[in-house]
Amino acid sequence: MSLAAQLIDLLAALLLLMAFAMLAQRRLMALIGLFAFQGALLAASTAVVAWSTGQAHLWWSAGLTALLKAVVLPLVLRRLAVRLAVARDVEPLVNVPTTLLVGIALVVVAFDLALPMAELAGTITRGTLGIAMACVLLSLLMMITRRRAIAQVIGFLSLENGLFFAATGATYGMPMVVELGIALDVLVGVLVFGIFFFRIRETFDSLDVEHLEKLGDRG
Amino acid sequence: MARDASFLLRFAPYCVFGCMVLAASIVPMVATGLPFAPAADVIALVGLLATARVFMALAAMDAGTAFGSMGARREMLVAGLAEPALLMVFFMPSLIVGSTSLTTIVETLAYQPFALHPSLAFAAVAFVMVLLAENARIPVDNPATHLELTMIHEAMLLEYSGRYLALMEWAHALKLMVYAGIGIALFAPWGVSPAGRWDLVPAALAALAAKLFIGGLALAILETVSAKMRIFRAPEFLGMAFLLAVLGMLILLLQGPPR
Amino acid sequence: MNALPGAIPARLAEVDAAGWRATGAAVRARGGRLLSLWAADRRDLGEGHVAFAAFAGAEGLLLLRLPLANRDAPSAPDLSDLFLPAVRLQRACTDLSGVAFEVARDPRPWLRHGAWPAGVHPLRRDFVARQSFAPVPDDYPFVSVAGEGVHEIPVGPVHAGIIEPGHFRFSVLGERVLRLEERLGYKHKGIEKRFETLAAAEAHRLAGRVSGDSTVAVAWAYAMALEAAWGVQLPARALWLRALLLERERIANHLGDLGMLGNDAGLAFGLAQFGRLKECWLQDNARLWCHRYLMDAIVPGGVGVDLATEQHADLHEAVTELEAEVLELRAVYDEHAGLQDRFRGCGQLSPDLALRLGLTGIAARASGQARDLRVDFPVLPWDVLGVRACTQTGGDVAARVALRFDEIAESLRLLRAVLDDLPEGDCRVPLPAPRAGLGLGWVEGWRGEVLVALETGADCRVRRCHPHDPSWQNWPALEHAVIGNIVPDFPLINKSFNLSYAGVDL
Amino acid sequence: MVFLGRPREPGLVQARDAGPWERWSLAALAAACVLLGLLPVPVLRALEPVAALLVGEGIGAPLEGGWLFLAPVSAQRASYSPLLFLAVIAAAIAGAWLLVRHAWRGCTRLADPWDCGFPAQTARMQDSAEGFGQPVKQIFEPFFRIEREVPDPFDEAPRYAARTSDRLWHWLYLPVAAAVARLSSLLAPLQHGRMHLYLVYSFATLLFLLLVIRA
Repeated sequence: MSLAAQLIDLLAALLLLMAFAMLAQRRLMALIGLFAFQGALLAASTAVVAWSTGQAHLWWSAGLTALLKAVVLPLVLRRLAVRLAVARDVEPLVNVPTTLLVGIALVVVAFDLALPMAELAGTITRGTLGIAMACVLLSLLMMITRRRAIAQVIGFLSLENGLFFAATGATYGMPMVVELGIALDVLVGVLVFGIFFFRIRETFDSLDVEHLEKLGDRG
Repeated sequence: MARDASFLLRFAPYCVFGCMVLAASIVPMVATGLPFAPAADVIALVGLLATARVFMALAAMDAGTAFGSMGARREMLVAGLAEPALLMVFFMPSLIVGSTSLTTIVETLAYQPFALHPSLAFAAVAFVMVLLAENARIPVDNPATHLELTMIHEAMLLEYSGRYLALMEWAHALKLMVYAGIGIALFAPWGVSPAGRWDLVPAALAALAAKLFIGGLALAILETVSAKMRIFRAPEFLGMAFLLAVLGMLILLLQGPPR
Repeated sequence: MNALPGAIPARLAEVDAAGWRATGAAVRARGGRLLSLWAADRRDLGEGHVAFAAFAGAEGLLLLRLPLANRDAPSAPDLSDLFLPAVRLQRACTDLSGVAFEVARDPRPWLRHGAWPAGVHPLRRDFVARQSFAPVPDDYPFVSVAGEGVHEIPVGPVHAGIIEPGHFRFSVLGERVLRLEERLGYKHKGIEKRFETLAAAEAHRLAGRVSGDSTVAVAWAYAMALEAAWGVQLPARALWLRALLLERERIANHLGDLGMLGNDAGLAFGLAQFGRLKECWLQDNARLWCHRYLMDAIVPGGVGVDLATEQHADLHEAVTELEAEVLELRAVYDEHAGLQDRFRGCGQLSPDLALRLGLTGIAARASGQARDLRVDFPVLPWDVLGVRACTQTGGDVAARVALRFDEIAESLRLLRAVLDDLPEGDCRVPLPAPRAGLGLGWVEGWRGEVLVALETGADCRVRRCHPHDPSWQNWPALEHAVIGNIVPDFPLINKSFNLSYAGVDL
Repeated sequence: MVFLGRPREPGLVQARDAGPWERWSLAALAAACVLLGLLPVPVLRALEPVAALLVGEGIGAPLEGGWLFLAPVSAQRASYSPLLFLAVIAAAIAGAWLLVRHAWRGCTRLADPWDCGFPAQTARMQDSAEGFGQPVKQIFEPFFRIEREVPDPFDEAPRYAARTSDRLWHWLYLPVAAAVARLSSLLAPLQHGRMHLYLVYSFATLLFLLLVIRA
């Protein structure tokens, strides 16, 4: 097994670890920190793929990921959290061990799903597809279990991380144009979310998404 | 020594100390091929540590004070959760190497060509968590506390004095050493001298000293920056350790062995 | 009803037994609180025993005076159904002065631990302080919680750490606390009896030693009471310097508490940092006022040591330095996940309960009760300084920690203001000739409001002095705050209140 | 669970220890456990024919290491030697004891246990079985249905009561039991208690089964 593949495996495992850590994290600020770290890991894994396969555009992609996901987005989120005065909030979580157990089950499911796909993929990093899938599922789980809107956005972004990792791992990345498009999309998405937060807050004086459920009743 | 206590209170320190000495003699820290090593593998080692703990808890309850049984109650709570996590951690290198004998694990991991084991990283994190919990270190217990109501390990030693206390404390220090030794053997086995190579022993000793120094430093930093958690967070903490170990195992099984 | 002399608004009313309860009910109906309750023996003056009760209301202090008819077995109506703090105050009063309270809820002794037999009352004038008694068996009946599997953990009076003695009886089930019962009184020293042997102009030294951590507050309250009784007018500079000392004491104690709270949550870093800050602060005290805890810095008639102008710059610098460091440490405390996890939701006291229990001081302000003498009755110098009230609504340990940080910031601001605008003039005036009189002193110490009621005799001596520590009000709150928590959280909750044992055992 | 050996309730003053026969039966079980732990190989050997009969294959290999070592795969990979293990533990304990004897002579002073300076210790201060198990119960609280009656600090005579029941019991067993009860109440008319009718049932069933088998 080449060093590159081993490194990818390690980074993939760490990525999964981050996904679990985010699932268990109560505090928003720490959550944002974990998200930044996940972004950095993603950038590193892209860089390793770029290095081992010698594809120049992947270097760009790695750089972009590092800049956007490890620096810009966490900073934006941090400022949002501070401005919305939810920085010190503690997320009310449903029973952490139970969530994590569900998470483990999801990992198994993800690997089971990824197995046939991984057989088809001829890349050096076959085992990582399962992990990428698991990351996606875990991010979804995180979005389900969270109550604060900002934590759900982090879940959404981490979901995007998982997809991106699947792309680099399985197909050596997408064409540059697509990647740029996605990156911009995410940025715009976060901006929209940012505005959205302020609107929710103005209306309900809280960022608890449970308030949104009442909207239906009002008609 | 408490007046009402039975022989258990006197016997327990020797028993705990004996168990720890034996445990220390099984873990290969400097060289492999230790005389007692074939007697027990990692699973028996866990059993050995559990024996020591049971005697300690029994002795704590023996004196019959409210604090002793309080300490025993909490110790059993922590231990009951730490043990499965510890076993899980042990299974991982065992799966990689295909043996539960510490000697074999060390020999295989130390002398095989370099390979990254992602799952070992998970096991290492889980192991550190178990180590903190089992050795009454800060996030779970405060070894320096003098608040009667918060302590776990100290509460059990409340009735001891003199030589018995010395033995208990010595055994406790040995336990930390054993854990450090296990950690080194599983996750950083480089530099351990193979059986029968006496010439490599000094180098191995130096390597051990260096590793222990780094480990001690890391432990000190970890303890300084973290606060003690609420006692009912401990199950969550150890549950996390267990899940991490399981996750590592899953990754090992699903990523497949290093190709 | 006639007004009492002194800066603080206070009135005295003499009532009979029916008026005692009726006034109490009226005070309660108007949102007032019971501050303190004590009795004095006036049989040597040809009267009987007299019971006093001090209430705090929106207009200021109200002191009730109730002459008791029976000279040997006096009894007064019970107030404990109106004001919860009255329970222990009445029990202590029964032990010390032998005043029985009719239909009192709790007839158990409070301060009498078997050191003297029942029927002996140390605060009566005919009690000889030098006599000693054979110890009587002390079988104090604790309230036991019925139910299967409930057991008790006796903690104290001798604790493993270096803290004051007090016995805590936990009724627990495993780690779950079902009930906590405190038993204090281990530090009963007979301070009130000792006051009666001292010259009124000298007794501020004893007052300053009632509770070592609030020496400025109690000494100031004593001086205020004496100055009120003797009609002394203080120069402005003296009052400003007293304010400076009081805020320094507040900061020193808050710094120490924050460090200990960090330590009790297992964060040794906090103890080390705050310990260093407090030590530097205390060393400044020692350098400028010759005592680390500022004992004897306040004397009746002014302050003992004046502040030289060249020392202003030093103090300014220390304030600026401390402000920066505390801000930094506050960020560390706020961001520390493990610490916040311990603090939040721990030892919660709801504002309603705080009101019902009649809490004072930081414990009340952390539970949403905006109650601060410096704000509510802004006498000189507080009116000029313009104190801002700090409150938190959480009522948990986190709120009490945050409140301490807020108060440190506010006190530092006040210190700066004092240093900038310190009036010129004398810092001490001579006392007039002693005369008989009654005076009250009421000061917002760091822990809460300290009340000293002083009665001077026609000779130079103190006739009766009753120093009241805010811990009287706040100790019972601890029994409520701990419910629903687990045993190992108790030290943290206890520390977050940091109540005085010495101040209530007297 | 009893600590200090003092009764917690007045009714337990007359409690006495179990008789020798009751104790003996428990002791025998415990001894069997110890024996199994110490001498697994002979036991396994004795069991092997049974396993071979059931599974079709014996354990084989582990038993070849002699009766002292249990090596499920090979001594290299995993081994366990209980007797040696016990001997070493015993030696270590004895060694520790001798060492202490050698290093320190003197008698142990007996004193009262630590009481925090509050000498009036009562039987209520003993830990109770419920108390000892409470932490574990609290961890698994989501799985139980616990109804608690928690005393208020203002109570003059506080009392605590808790009723624990299994959630599964309520969700699964009770509905099933209710269903069964309903079903059997439907069948109740069949039971009238006359002996020959029951015989008729048996006979009919037998006949039915025979017919089924034949078909």
